[in-house]
Amino acid sequence: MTTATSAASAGARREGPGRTERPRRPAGPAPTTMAQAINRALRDAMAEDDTVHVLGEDVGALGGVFRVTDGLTAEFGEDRCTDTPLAEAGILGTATGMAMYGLRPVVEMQFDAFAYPAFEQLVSHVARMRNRTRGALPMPLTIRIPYGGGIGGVEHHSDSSEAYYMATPGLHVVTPATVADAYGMLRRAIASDDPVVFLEPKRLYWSKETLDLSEPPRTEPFGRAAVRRAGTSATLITYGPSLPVCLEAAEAAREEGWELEVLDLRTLVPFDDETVCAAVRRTGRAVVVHEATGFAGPGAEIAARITERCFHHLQAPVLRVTGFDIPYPPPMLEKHHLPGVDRILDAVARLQWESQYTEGGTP
Amino acid sequence: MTTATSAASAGARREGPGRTERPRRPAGPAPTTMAQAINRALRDAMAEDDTVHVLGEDVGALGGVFRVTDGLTAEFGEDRCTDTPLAEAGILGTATGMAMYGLRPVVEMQFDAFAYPAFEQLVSHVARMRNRTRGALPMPLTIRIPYGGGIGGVEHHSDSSEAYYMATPGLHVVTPATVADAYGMLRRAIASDDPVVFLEPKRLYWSKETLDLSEPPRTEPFGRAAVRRAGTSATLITYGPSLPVCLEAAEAAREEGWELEVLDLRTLVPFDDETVCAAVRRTGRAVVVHEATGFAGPGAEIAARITERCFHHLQAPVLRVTGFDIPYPPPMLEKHHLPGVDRILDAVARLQWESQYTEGGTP
Amino acid sequence: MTVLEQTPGRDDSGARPTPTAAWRPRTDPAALLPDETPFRLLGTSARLDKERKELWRELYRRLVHGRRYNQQATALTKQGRLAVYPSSTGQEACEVAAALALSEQDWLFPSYRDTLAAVARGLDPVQALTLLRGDWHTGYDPRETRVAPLSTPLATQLPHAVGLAHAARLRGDDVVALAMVGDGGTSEGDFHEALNFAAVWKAPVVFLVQNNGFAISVPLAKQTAAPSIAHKAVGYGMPGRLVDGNDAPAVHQVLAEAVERARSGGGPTLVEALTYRVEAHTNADDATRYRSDDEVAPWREHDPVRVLERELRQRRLLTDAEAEEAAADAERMAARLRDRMNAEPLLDPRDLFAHVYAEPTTQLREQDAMLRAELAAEDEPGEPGAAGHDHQHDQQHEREHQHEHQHQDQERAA
Amino acid sequence: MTVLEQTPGRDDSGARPTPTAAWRPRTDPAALLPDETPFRLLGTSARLDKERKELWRELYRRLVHGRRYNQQATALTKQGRLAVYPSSTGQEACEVAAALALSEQDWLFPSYRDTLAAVARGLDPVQALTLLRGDWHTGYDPRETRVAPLSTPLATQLPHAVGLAHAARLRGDDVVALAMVGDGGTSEGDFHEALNFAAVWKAPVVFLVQNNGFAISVPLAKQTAAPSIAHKAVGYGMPGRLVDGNDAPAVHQVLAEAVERARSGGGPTLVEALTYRVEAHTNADDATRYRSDDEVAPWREHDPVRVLERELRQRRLLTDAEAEEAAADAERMAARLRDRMNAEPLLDPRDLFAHVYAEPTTQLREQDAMLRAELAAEDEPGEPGAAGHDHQHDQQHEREHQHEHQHQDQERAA
Ligand SMILES: Cc1ncc(C[n+]2csc(CCOP(=O)(O)OP(=O)(O)O)c2C)c(N)n1
Ligand SMILES: Cc1ncc(C[n+]2csc(CCOP(=O)(O)OP(=O)(O)O)c2C)c(N)n1
Ligand SMILES: [Mg+2]
Ligand SMILES: [Mg+2]
Repeated sequence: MTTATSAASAGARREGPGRTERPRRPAGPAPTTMAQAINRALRDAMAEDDTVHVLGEDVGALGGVFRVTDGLTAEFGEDRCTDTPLAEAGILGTATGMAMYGLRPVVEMQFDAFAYPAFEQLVSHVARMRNRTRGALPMPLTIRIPYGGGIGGVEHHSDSSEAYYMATPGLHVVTPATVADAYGMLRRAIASDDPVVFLEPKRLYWSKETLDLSEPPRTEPFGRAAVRRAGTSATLITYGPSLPVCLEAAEAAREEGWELEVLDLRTLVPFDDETVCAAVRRTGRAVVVHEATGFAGPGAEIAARITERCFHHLQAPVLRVTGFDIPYPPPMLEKHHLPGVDRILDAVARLQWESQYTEGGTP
Repeated sequence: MTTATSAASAGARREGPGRTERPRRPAGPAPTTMAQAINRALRDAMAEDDTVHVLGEDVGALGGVFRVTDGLTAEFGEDRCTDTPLAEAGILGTATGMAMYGLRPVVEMQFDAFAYPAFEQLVSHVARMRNRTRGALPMPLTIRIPYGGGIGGVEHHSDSSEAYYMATPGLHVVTPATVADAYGMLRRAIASDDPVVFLEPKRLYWSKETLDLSEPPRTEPFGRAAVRRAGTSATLITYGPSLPVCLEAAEAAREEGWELEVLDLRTLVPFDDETVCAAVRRTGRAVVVHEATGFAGPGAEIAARITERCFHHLQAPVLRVTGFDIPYPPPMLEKHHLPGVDRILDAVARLQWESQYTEGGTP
Repeated sequence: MTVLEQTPGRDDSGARPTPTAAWRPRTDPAALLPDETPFRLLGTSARLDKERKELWRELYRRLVHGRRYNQQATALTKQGRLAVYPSSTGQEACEVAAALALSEQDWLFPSYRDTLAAVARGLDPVQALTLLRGDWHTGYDPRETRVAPLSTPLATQLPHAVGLAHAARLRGDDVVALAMVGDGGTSEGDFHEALNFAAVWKAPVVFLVQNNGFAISVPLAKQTAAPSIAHKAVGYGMPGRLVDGNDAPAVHQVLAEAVERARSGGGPTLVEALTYRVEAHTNADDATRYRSDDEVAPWREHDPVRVLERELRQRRLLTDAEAEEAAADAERMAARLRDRMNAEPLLDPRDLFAHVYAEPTTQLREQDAMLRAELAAEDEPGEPGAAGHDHQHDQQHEREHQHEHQHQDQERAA
Repeated sequence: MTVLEQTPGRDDSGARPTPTAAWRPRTDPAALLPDETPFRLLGTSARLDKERKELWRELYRRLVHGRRYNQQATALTKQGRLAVYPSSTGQEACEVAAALALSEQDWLFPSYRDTLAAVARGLDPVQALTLLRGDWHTGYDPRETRVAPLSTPLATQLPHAVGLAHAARLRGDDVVALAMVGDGGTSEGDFHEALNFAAVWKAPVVFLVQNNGFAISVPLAKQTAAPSIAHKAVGYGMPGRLVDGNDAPAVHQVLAEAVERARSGGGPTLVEALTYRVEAHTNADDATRYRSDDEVAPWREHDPVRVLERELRQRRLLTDAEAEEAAADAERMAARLRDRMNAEPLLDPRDLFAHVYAEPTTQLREQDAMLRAELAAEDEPGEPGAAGHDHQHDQQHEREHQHEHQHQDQERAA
């Protein structure tokens, strides 16, 4: 092979067994944004496993429009982190072929709504490849999608599309709400032999935590929710971009005399029935909070399955605080659409507290 | 314009105002299949309104793979019923442009899974066009999609994809379960100024009813569920292909001493909260039945909103009998996947009948 | 166009008909291929009649206007008056020529970068910028203005243009649609499907690809290996034309010919205009990450306004006074635009629900009522609890604003 | 391939560099255009060396085998042993040549119509037919056989082929991917995106379009207005080749050259094979609705098996005995296939859950347990209530079966 392209490939290709030299890490704890943590997770995964390839629009020299892939092409070469032609079905379709050959592609969709052109490849192939071949063709593919609103983006840049992916068997659907999880869950996603839709809350990209990435945080397997705040009055169930809002609401609720528990689902598929049900059985009241539209949204499944499993522990129906059932609004109106502290507290207030006293207190 | 194509168009084009000559109808009642009723609805709509255009793959000479568009090209010409190139995004995208110009396109997607390539056009444009232009560009577009399983189809020919459409604000999502509704609801869909996803249950295409189409059945506006069977013990809530299964289950349930009410939702968006809640309040127990996969499926929304609205009337949680959370199985295994009479009766049996006696009977 | 099923031909030996002999090219590919060098008028010895002279002078005035518009819009992003602006600086010849090539009744299908084309067509700039200002998705009535909504999802507007043009033709109306897309957008499946439908239907459409060398950071060489984008036309059976996109008279002529061809039933044309995105992708982009100033420099030389001005002066078609008047006129437009954009737009939150459906569903009515109640409660300062919540609310907004300011290099649009 | 940003050229006057002069065609389009007439070997005076002679004889035996396979599979649909069969009768030359053009380590990406290509590659026919039999989606191990799953969603397999070939090249492996698609499939966006990625990446892929004149009922003239499908290649910067798809040696040669080109780093090729779908789309289709027998007749003459046999006999490369032996061999294959397909496949309902994820989720484990309980209850005839339910169950199935039989003209697959 004598073409320019393949010469470049050869340069970046592993010469033999062994590991690519590891990027130097800052020793010890340091303030890290979620975008940086994701970048680090990609770098570490690429360094440890030379079958990990990053593909997408502008992921190379630019480092992605959110700078999440910053430096990867410089470090690993264009064949490992590749600026593709501008075609999402093509990106996911070729990544599927790469996964069929045994690579672990990590695909970036530039924004939520720009993943829709790849919908057929996702639903008809990626999600089903393992199943249709009885396990012969696993799909160790990660699809990173920046999602959600709150950043003042114009049309088509703020969709919360998780319901589509949740309704597609064969996919894992996960979304970090903390910087540590962003790192740990992405590492897990890339290591998974199944396709993972990895939803990155855009408006948390610049949230900061102090992390020690020289000792990468260990994460549990997918399917474990985390209690982010203890509380006894009621449980707020949320994920991704709405976690900080729920924590804030829980603080505010103390003024009203409520101690709210806050649960971060972390993975929507698989779903952690155990942790969720245990929490709801403890408090007897629950509110699901997310940005996505409510009708047939993620909260529908969450509320339905809680009710199926914890019916007699519920003092009130599980309520939902979600985006309205409308196309995502223009930036100047988005504040009215997004679930905020007020709406969460209003919902908590509607959890039939009177009946508690007449019918006999929380368990 | 002197090309062959445009000559053909000119021939089929309306010469002046007035109506295309009406096809002769059989006078009086006659046995009619659902496929025939849909065909008749298309013909009648095209005859009454020359802005109605049918587009799709094989809708012309072949009359569609299910023969639903049989005879339309012969009667109205190729410009009114058009065999398009094979590209679903192109079909829906050009239909969108036609609707922008004021036509009423009726698009056929050949099978459920083959609507996925058009997903971006549907979600990012069709569903939002009216909203993004503050009403200046309505989308009087009907998207017919044969859906569901039970016909022995190979991979990708049996998906129940309604959850995707329900989760997309701006679309109406409707699905007939009876022959009369197939006619009446399609007429309404075509007359609607909003985009309607019209889901046709494949396995009911050959179900028959005796209809008098010389007096076309009047239908109510979208958003009205129908009680298909009266009953007092519990309510089965269903739609489309699962209606006959539910009716059969209700018959079988009499042996066990249950009188089941059966509700046909007919339109999933908008949702008929009033009828559904009234029914559930009457019986105090409900089971939602559909073919689509359960997790984040249509039943999740239905169960969640019933619980929100009728919590204190419920003697048991709303249960769901649905397809498993798996890619649609191969034909020889589909019987194990589809909700059948047994599974419905099992669910009814789990509606906590004992508690009825200890906590105080059905209302 | 002969089609295989009608004309079984003869095989090599001439002895007996075989079907494959019928499969000759169904149209002559030679006629569809673009010329090897882009079409140009500036710098050539083209003779100008009176009408042409007036056209070139008109193009000049509009280019000056367009350039000033681009500068003003960019300035408005710095003042926070626009959420984002994808500038067409350096591409004004394409934008202006596209608008001028169309008649009143024709339709324009712009992308996010083409607000200038809309403005050159006569749209109120404030309305054209509504999307990018962030107060609503589309600021004008597409039917009234015959300008489709600015399309953000790439290439998705192309099938719309085909469908609309096809519909108009079926109705016997004289309407041509001109659809604009970037070089990057040609990689999308929708580009392919739209061109194919257009050619099969002989729809009166013109596709204008502004090849400005980049899709955000990705250069053309990573986008396609084709000899040129115009060469894609032959694969659909339509002619491809290549034009110097910074030569306004040339772009205008090529587009006018393509529009005329479409209007007279000749079917669609693919036009590739070779130009360059002189600014970053948007104000939020940082172009230094992927290209050097050296690369941009020659394009600043081959600037569409400059090259036209130079030529007009050489040909003695432009006086100093006229140039000054054009500049002054542009300045007035800019000042007006600035003033109007400085006024806070009037927003009604209930618009959220007003246009989702022709008639709002029960569900939306409930949600509308909820929002109304919330807004009413906020307006009543005495309402117990509301103050506390408002406080939280404000804090939250403040935090979000900080995020935005800290991270201006984020990509917020298109 | 020169790219614009590196070579600002000179303008017409030669006086000063301008960027547009740099935009010359980046590859020579002439080299990419297909010949005007399809490439053929049969009926020409092509000289055959020993190896070629053996190849032609081998092709013949495989065509005979392939034809018999098609007939047998169609017969199996009538006996209800296959859910559906999209026959490649009349297209055997393409199917067989595709298989033979590949080396052991190469990958084949077939569509639903290409089980014969898979079988010609050495796949067990029962495994190849698993999808169409309805017992599982894919009946073989794609990695072991290097045959990708049969693709039903049109053109979606093309980007897979590109990705796999690209991956292999990045890993330094000598692997070519050959992807098959129909004329109708070329209208899909995925076709466009796949070819574009392949050309930009110089991936070792060969795209074989079997232009059999129809996409179900839709003739080519409604599918594209292009001079030929092979002409689409130039728009991606890859060569397009046109070949008589019923001339097995010609198809083989064109594909072998394309495979060799891909293998040696020359990048992708688009091959259009002109053939004809002699049978209906599938056994469930009724072709009389959209074409006449007159149209089919010449193609029955230009049959790939016949024309090769005639030529071999003319060239004295085939004896009666050899022809009979080939037929007998095919007959044995058919009998074996029939017998094996008559055996009921062994199905385990719990397979429904086994391969959805590497590890089933808690949710799937619960559902699996539920199904197991149901199946156990069905097996226990004494279980109260179960009998009644089973009865219902049976009734329901019977009704469904009636539907299927009443409506055999329904389209059940592909
Ligand atoms: C379907 C889709 N994918 C991705 C994007 C994000 N995006 C916006 S502009 C852009 C680059 C477009 O390049 P080009 O088509 O050349 O147009 P230009 O911006 O140069 O005018 C990208 C990738 C989008 N808007 N739509
Ligand atoms: C995405 C998609 N749309 C529609 C179909 C339904 N369908 C199956 S085969 C077919 C025609 C295909 O024609 P062509 O590509 O020419 O292949 P051929 O059947 O002639 O081999 C259609 C429309 C499909 N399988 N996939
Ligand atoms: Mg560009
Ligand atoms: Mg075909």
